[in-house]
Amino acid sequence: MTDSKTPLLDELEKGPWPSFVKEIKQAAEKKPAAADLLNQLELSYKDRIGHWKHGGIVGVKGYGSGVIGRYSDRPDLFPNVQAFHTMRVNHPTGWFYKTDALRKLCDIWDKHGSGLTNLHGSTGDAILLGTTTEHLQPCFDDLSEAGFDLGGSGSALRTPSACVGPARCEWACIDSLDICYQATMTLQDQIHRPMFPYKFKIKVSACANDCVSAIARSDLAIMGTWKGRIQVDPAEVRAYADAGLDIRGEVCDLCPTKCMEWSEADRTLVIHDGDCNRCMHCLNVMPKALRPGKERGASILVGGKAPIVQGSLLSWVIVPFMKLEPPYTELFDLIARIQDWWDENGRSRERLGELINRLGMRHFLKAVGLPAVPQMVKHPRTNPYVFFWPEEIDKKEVK
Amino acid sequence: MTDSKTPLLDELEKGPWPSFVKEIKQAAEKKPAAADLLNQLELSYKDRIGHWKHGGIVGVKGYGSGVIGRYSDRPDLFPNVQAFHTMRVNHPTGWFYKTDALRKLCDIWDKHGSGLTNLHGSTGDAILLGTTTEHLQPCFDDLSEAGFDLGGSGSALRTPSACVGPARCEWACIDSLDICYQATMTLQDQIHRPMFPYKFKIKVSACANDCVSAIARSDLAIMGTWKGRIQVDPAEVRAYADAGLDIRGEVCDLCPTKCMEWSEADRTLVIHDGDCNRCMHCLNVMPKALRPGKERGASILVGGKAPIVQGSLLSWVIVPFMKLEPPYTELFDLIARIQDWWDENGRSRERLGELINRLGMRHFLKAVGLPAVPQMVKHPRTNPYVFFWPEEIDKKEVK
Amino acid sequence: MAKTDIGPPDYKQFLPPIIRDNYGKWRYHEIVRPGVLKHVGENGDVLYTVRVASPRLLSTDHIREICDLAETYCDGFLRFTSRHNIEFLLADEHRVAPLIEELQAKNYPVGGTGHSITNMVHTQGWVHCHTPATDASGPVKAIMDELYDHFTHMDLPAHVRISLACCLNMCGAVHCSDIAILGIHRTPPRPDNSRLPNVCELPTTVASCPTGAIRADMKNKTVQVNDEKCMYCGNCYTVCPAMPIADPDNDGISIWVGGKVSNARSAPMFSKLAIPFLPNNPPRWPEVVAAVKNIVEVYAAHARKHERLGEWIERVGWERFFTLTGIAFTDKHIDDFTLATETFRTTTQFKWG
Amino acid sequence: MAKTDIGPPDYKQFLPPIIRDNYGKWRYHEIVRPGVLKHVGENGDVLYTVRVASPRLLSTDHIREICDLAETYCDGFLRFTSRHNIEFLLADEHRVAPLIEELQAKNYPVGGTGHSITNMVHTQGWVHCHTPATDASGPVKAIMDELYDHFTHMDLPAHVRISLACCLNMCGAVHCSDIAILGIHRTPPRPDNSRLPNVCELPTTVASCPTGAIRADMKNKTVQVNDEKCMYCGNCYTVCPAMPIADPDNDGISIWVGGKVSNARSAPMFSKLAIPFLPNNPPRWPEVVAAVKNIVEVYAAHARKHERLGEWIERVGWERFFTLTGIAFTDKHIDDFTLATETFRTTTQFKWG
Amino acid sequence: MSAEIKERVLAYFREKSKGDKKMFYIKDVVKGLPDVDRHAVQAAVKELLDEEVLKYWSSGSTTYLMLAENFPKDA
Ligand code: SRM
Ligand code: SRM
Ligand code: SRM
Ligand code: SRM
Ligand code: SF4
Ligand code: SF4
Ligand code: SF4
Ligand code: SF4
Ligand code: SF4
Ligand code: SF4
Ligand code: SF4
Ligand code: SF4
Repeated sequence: MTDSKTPLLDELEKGPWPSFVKEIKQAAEKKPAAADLLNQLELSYKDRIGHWKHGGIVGVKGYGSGVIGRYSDRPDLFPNVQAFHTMRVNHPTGWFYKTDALRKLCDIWDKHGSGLTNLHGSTGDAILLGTTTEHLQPCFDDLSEAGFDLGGSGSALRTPSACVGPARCEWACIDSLDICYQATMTLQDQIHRPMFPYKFKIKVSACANDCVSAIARSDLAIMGTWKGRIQVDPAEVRAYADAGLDIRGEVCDLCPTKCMEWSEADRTLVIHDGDCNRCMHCLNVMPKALRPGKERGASILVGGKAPIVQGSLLSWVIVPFMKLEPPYTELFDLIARIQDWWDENGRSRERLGELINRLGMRHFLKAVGLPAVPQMVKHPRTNPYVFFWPEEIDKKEVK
Repeated sequence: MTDSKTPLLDELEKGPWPSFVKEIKQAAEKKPAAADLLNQLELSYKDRIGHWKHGGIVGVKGYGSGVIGRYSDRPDLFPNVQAFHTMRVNHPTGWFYKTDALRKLCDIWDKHGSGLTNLHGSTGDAILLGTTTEHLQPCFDDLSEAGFDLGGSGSALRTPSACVGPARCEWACIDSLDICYQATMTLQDQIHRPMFPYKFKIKVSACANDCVSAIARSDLAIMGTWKGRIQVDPAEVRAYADAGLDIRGEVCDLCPTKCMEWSEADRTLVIHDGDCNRCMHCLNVMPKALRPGKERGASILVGGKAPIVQGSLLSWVIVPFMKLEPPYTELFDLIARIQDWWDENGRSRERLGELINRLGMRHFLKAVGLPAVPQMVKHPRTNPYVFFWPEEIDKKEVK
Repeated sequence: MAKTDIGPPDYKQFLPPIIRDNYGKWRYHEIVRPGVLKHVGENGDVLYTVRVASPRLLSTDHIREICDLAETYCDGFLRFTSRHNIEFLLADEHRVAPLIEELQAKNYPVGGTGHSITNMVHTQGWVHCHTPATDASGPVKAIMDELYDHFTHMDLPAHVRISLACCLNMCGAVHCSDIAILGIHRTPPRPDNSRLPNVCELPTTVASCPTGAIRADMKNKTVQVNDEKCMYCGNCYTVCPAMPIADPDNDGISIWVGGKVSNARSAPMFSKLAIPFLPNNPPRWPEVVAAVKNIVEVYAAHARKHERLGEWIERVGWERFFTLTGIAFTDKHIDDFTLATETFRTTTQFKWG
Repeated sequence: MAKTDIGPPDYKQFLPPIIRDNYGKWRYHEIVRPGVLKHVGENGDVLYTVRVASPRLLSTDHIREICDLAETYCDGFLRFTSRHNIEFLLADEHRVAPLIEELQAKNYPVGGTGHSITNMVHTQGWVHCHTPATDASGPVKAIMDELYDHFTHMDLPAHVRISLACCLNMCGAVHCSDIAILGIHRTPPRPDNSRLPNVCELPTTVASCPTGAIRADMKNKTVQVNDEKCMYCGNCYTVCPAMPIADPDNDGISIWVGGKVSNARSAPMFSKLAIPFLPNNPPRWPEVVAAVKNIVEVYAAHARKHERLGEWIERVGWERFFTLTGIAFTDKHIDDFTLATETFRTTTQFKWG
Repeated sequence: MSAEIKERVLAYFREKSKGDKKMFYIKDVVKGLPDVDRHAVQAAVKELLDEEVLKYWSSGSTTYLMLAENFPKDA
């Protein structure tokens, strides 16, 4: 151990959590690039600073995205990572794999790249971590052959993602996987040929638990919900109570709208559904007893993003409820109108949320043809700086 | 009625609420200015528009404030209100009067003005409504003679005001009246000789019920509060319960921190004072049983204002607790430091709150010498745009 | 020469003896009946306060009548409240009933305490100011006539504080009222290019605009207004008289709800837009009166005891507020000023209506 | 030539038969033990999911090992989660225990379900990005080693989601995490006047600055940074490589708490600043690890069941959070960006600590 | 029609690339042809990209367009 060339990183092989250092070392056994990555990383650990230069690169032929260029700032020391680009491979929706497909990915990456990956990137892509410029096109060709395609990067639609939804979740109010997959397939051009002012992200969660963080991490969030009454199975409610669940304390008292009443005497649960805001809490605690209502659809929200430039935004409700059934025409039409308005009015590097903020929600709503509804706001405005449309004003000439 | 010259205003003599039209008519019996005010107002009611021109006038000799100039835009029709200035008379703290003083004010105003007043203006002054330029100085002389002085206007300290406090309220935690009076007397110069970037308002409420709206309507709000335990008289608590008060429902459940427990069995009330945020609700409902804790003082807040220019602000906590006993040196020193910083850095027509917002709370706190404490915020910042002071940075030269 | 800087008369000389004796030593109070407070001192002393409404705009003769009353029943001691009511202060319980009798005979409304609607804080309007978008005293009178019974009865879930300001300067401090009546303009100012160069400072005028709608036209020493960016606040007119903004056909009243000042239970809150525009319809502003009444009634029917208007709305949700009141929600309710994003709904937690 | 725009493989071909059969027809689930989910279909079918931790940065050989496991126990079906864990999908209950046995033998942590600490969403750091203020994988490894037992045990009041982003771009989307680790710079960028004119666009560079700290120096075709206005966000460097900002001695980590994404009970919330700066101390960032652990422990000791970190803090108050954790409150915790005033305390409702 | 737009797009790039600046946002290009519909400009640009007359250049976060001849070797 004492004569290791990576004494600092070696420390991170210890401990119970799986070690990324072990992964790099494993790849380094076969791949010089991985070995130089390890060495350069050790230098970063010593220097407490990154050693990558600003990237910048073309995509593969015909594409403008899917590749992140990266170059070492010490190619003298680490020639095998002089160029170390990543390829973003669009993951299969829901991150489902059969091993044969995964093995194909591995084989391709052993052939063309460093043998290192991220499963997955935080937008959802399968990240193939580190290759040279020459290998980009051949690697893409092999990927395409194997049935894979690249995801988004740059001023493009980014790889959409979806929660596991109806595949394995009892709460799915929409088919998150199908919606995501259809969007991905329909919007291929937007993913691969960046023509937008900036990035655009779409995420689909099939209920308000939001297991893909759609509300926080996408410009357009599609989130399953329902109308009507929560389906209650009174016998199962009692079964939970019998099993020791404190229904008043753990369910009713934590209901944000306080619309539930548990009567210990009758052992019945009453839900005033008109007050329920479908937060999911009671269903989460008693999945066997409570199920979403029968009329299902999605709320559509826009504007979520990380802080750069004007501060983080959580997405905003713009459509409280939309039925979502294939071919999702209403949804895709709306997305098209939204993107078109953003494309026309957005400045370079201006996300949708920032644009709406700059021009005003009323302009956005008018342009995309949505009515103003109270569900769009936490509360109405507090400042009196109200604009009126010219047509709302009494036209008589003011002298 | 049919041949009244003021058919529209006459409508406002009807109905049970006291009528301002009657007041104007009453004054009009003696005063031509009041008569013309009535007539001009009738025209406004007809035209649906005001008929006053932008004023602007010097105050009385030696003063820069206390008078609001006003001119009719139809002096042709209403010559007696060609000039119709108001004088703002600093009210006796707490708006207490003995009738002899009030009668003196009336006599003076019958002598010099329209015979109309506002008791009081919404900053708190006794407003003498409508006189001519010539009468300003003589009127002031008479007021001074009678023991009255003018209040603030323009870029000055405005007339401070205080809730009735210890004079008639069991909850007063500070002597709102004395503090207000001392501030008014000490800061006479600031009231009368505008030297500030803009207006500055001080209001004092002796508890968090805030009966003078200090938190919403003053640049510097002084609000009484206490430390330690709420004083509970268990017998009186029980008496309220006996009298039918639903202590759990009306008190405990509405306590914002849920720090109260009422045991129906023991008929006792337990308060977890460490969690109490001194909102006043329980004391309001059971004044006979609960009283503020014994260690009393004030929270100091700054920045409140109406919307022009950047939106309304409610005041912000800058000192959670300050003991306030005559001569209030700590308070007046702090006010001086605050005003000095604002005076030095504020732009013209920039209120204190707007300045703090523009330069950052950390600069304000540093300048006035206050430590940052969590009580100052609803929650810590959410954006990562954190400034560090140069002295916090490792000085090693960065190459 | 007159003495300057003497300040207001020392309030202590105006305190009735019972207050001096019990200053800072009150033990509790009760509301004996609407408009009548009974404060009990630690030593058992009892002070009665009788509160009556005032139009605030008072003639000297009327003030003298009030003085007469105070002298007859209160040894000449009285006060005004922070909401312009008059309070008669009595140490002698036996004079309370006779005072009230005379007040009622003279049509002074007695009330405004506890869970009632007290006097409206308001402003100058067409009576004295140069920037109003509506009158102040007129709408106040019309509204309070209609809500009169809520002044004289404590029949509401909690205090309801109604205020009025005749323009966006908000001298009535309507920004934190249960119900706020706010005069608004709806057309941009019209720079008077002939007067403007003489009476206005260009930089100040340009800086006065919250939305940056004003551009200096250096050549002509005047300014230009970008109508699309103007939201008619009138601040430019405050600063520059040559930019009149009043417009009889388009000025009017907006209604705001759910603000509060006290820290009781919930923290202070701003008022929020309920109705963007109602016409100026003097002398009695029927649309405004009806709108305010509707809000009060819906609130009274649905809120729980001690729940201020804004607290009730917070609990049931704004979507419910609009449904129950029948008020239309429009794009104008959605903020588009600098802190707008803070008001957008960033959760799927909402109700259907 | 290779086909373009084929999109990802159709996920349906990767769904195990039991999922195809029960697609959209699941009835409920149970967490059988930490890391093991049991989903029951309307028809009574039962699907087991075994969740294991992953370092996310995976070598192809390791992936092949995972494939081996999936083939042995799951007919080759597996998935990854939105937080980078691996999920083995089993239709056959009898293979669950053997799978877990082999996983444990191979040191795969089984857990991350329910009221546990699951995998950390994180980013590239020094492994691949050009703007990081800290590493990503290293701190994650160090923190998760320490919190390991909370991954394998569901012993917390509620879910705790920890994320890491190595710079303010926040690819780790730490802005809504229970606990967020965020790399920060603390010194302004240093424009390289020789390179800048060639590699950067002046207008874009100037516009990139959130605080307006960058001024174009047209004459020299470069830019100047006003150090007093710069808060080191690094956005200019993203846009203009000739403005390096990394600084070994002053870069480091800030810690944020109380964010959440789900709408369960409370609405989604942003994370708030807890600790403005901790040094970059590789390889194991002991200060950061200790700080995170402290927050988790204080939370675990005080929160109620189902109460997320942010919900707990909201209930007890931020002043109490700082007291209980012993974290120092500084002027840096007070916002000074565009929405700052919204975060100032506009009520006297607060606790002493 | 589309050929004409392509020609003008190309002319735009040639003209604007004379100085130090070689990379442009699609928005710049659209602004450069104010009389042409935005979508038509985008379509023309895509065709030019397919023909490899233009090339994308991406920083990963942001995408630019440039003449193929100006595309940097590696940097
Ligand atoms: C690879 C990845 C991090 C990871 O390790 O998982 C990543 C890596 C980069 N991101 Fe990201 N972002 C990644 C997901 C995100 C996310 C999370 C998400 O999509 O859910 C966010 C926050 C959500 C959002 O978009 O707001 C995110 C917000 C940013 C931002 C800030 C954008 C903003 O509007 O605030 C930038 C900066 C920029 O675009 O200039 C950025 C920029 C970058 C760049 C391209 C660096 C740059 O400044 O040009 C990074 C390249 C790193 C490298 O060398 O590989 N990345 N980036 C993620 C993409 C992998 C994938 O495709 O699956
Ligand atoms: C008389 C009074 C209204 C009333 O009928 O009660 C009043 C009347 C005027 N106010 Fe006010 N303000 C009055 C209390 C207020 C209050 C309430 C308060 O002080 O508690 C406010 C809101 C609190 C605040 O200060 O933020 C208030 C906020 C304004 C503003 C907006 C200031 C801001 O920073 O947003 C202006 C506009 C300005 O200063 O340019 C203003 C300006 C004016 C002017 C001077 C008009 C102008 O634009 O120059 C008005 C003169 C009217 C006249 O002709 O008499 N007045 N003004 C109040 C003063 C009486 C008194 O001295 O007692
Ligand atoms: C006389 C006056 C103070 C003064 O110096 O003039 C006053 C006096 C009292 N107030 Fe007040 N308040 C007075 C204006 C206010 C204001 C300011 C305002 O409305 O502009 C507020 C803040 C209003 C707001 O939140 O928007 C105010 C919020 C309170 C509260 C808190 C109410 C709440 O639940 O939110 C109480 C407590 C209570 O009544 O239970 C209170 C309680 C009281 C008590 C009971 C205090 C006491 O023990 O003597 C007094 C009699 C109240 C009553 O009317 O039933 N007072 N009180 C003011 C009378 C105004 C009027 O004529 O109606
Ligand atoms: C597998 C996964 C979805 C996917 O498509 O990959 C998933 C799956 C489930 N989630 Fe989730 N959630 C997943 C990420 C998330 C996220 C996103 C994130 O953390 O980045 C969230 C939002 C987190 C937040 O609020 O910050 C999320 C918020 C929830 C909640 C709400 C928790 C709450 O009380 O706030 C539930 C309900 C519950 O567990 O009671 C839930 C419940 C579930 C259930 C029980 C749904 C079901 O019936 O099958 C699944 C098992 C949960 C478990 O781990 O105990 N899931 N879940 C993700 C697993 C991530 C991991 O590896 O740990
Ligand atoms: S978001 Fe809802 S439907 Fe989707 S996996 Fe999570 S809990 Fe299930
Ligand atoms: S979903 Fe949420 S709001 Fe609706 S009843 Fe259940 S806990 Fe209450
Ligand atoms: S603010 Fe408090 S102390 Fe002052 S009068 Fe009102 S209730 Fe009493
Ligand atoms: S003062 Fe308010 S917070 Fe304190 S115990 Fe009473 S009701 Fe609760
Ligand atoms: S609110 Fe406006 S119009 Fe009314 S008095 Fe104040 S400044 Fe004048
Ligand atoms: S009215 Fe207000 S918004 Fe319009 S130009 Fe004047 S200052 Fe600007
Ligand atoms: S968070 Fe910053 S440093 Fe980390 S990967 Fe994203 S852009 Fe790069
Ligand atoms: S680091 Fe951020 S704040 Fe500093 S100059 Fe660059 S963009 Fe501006």
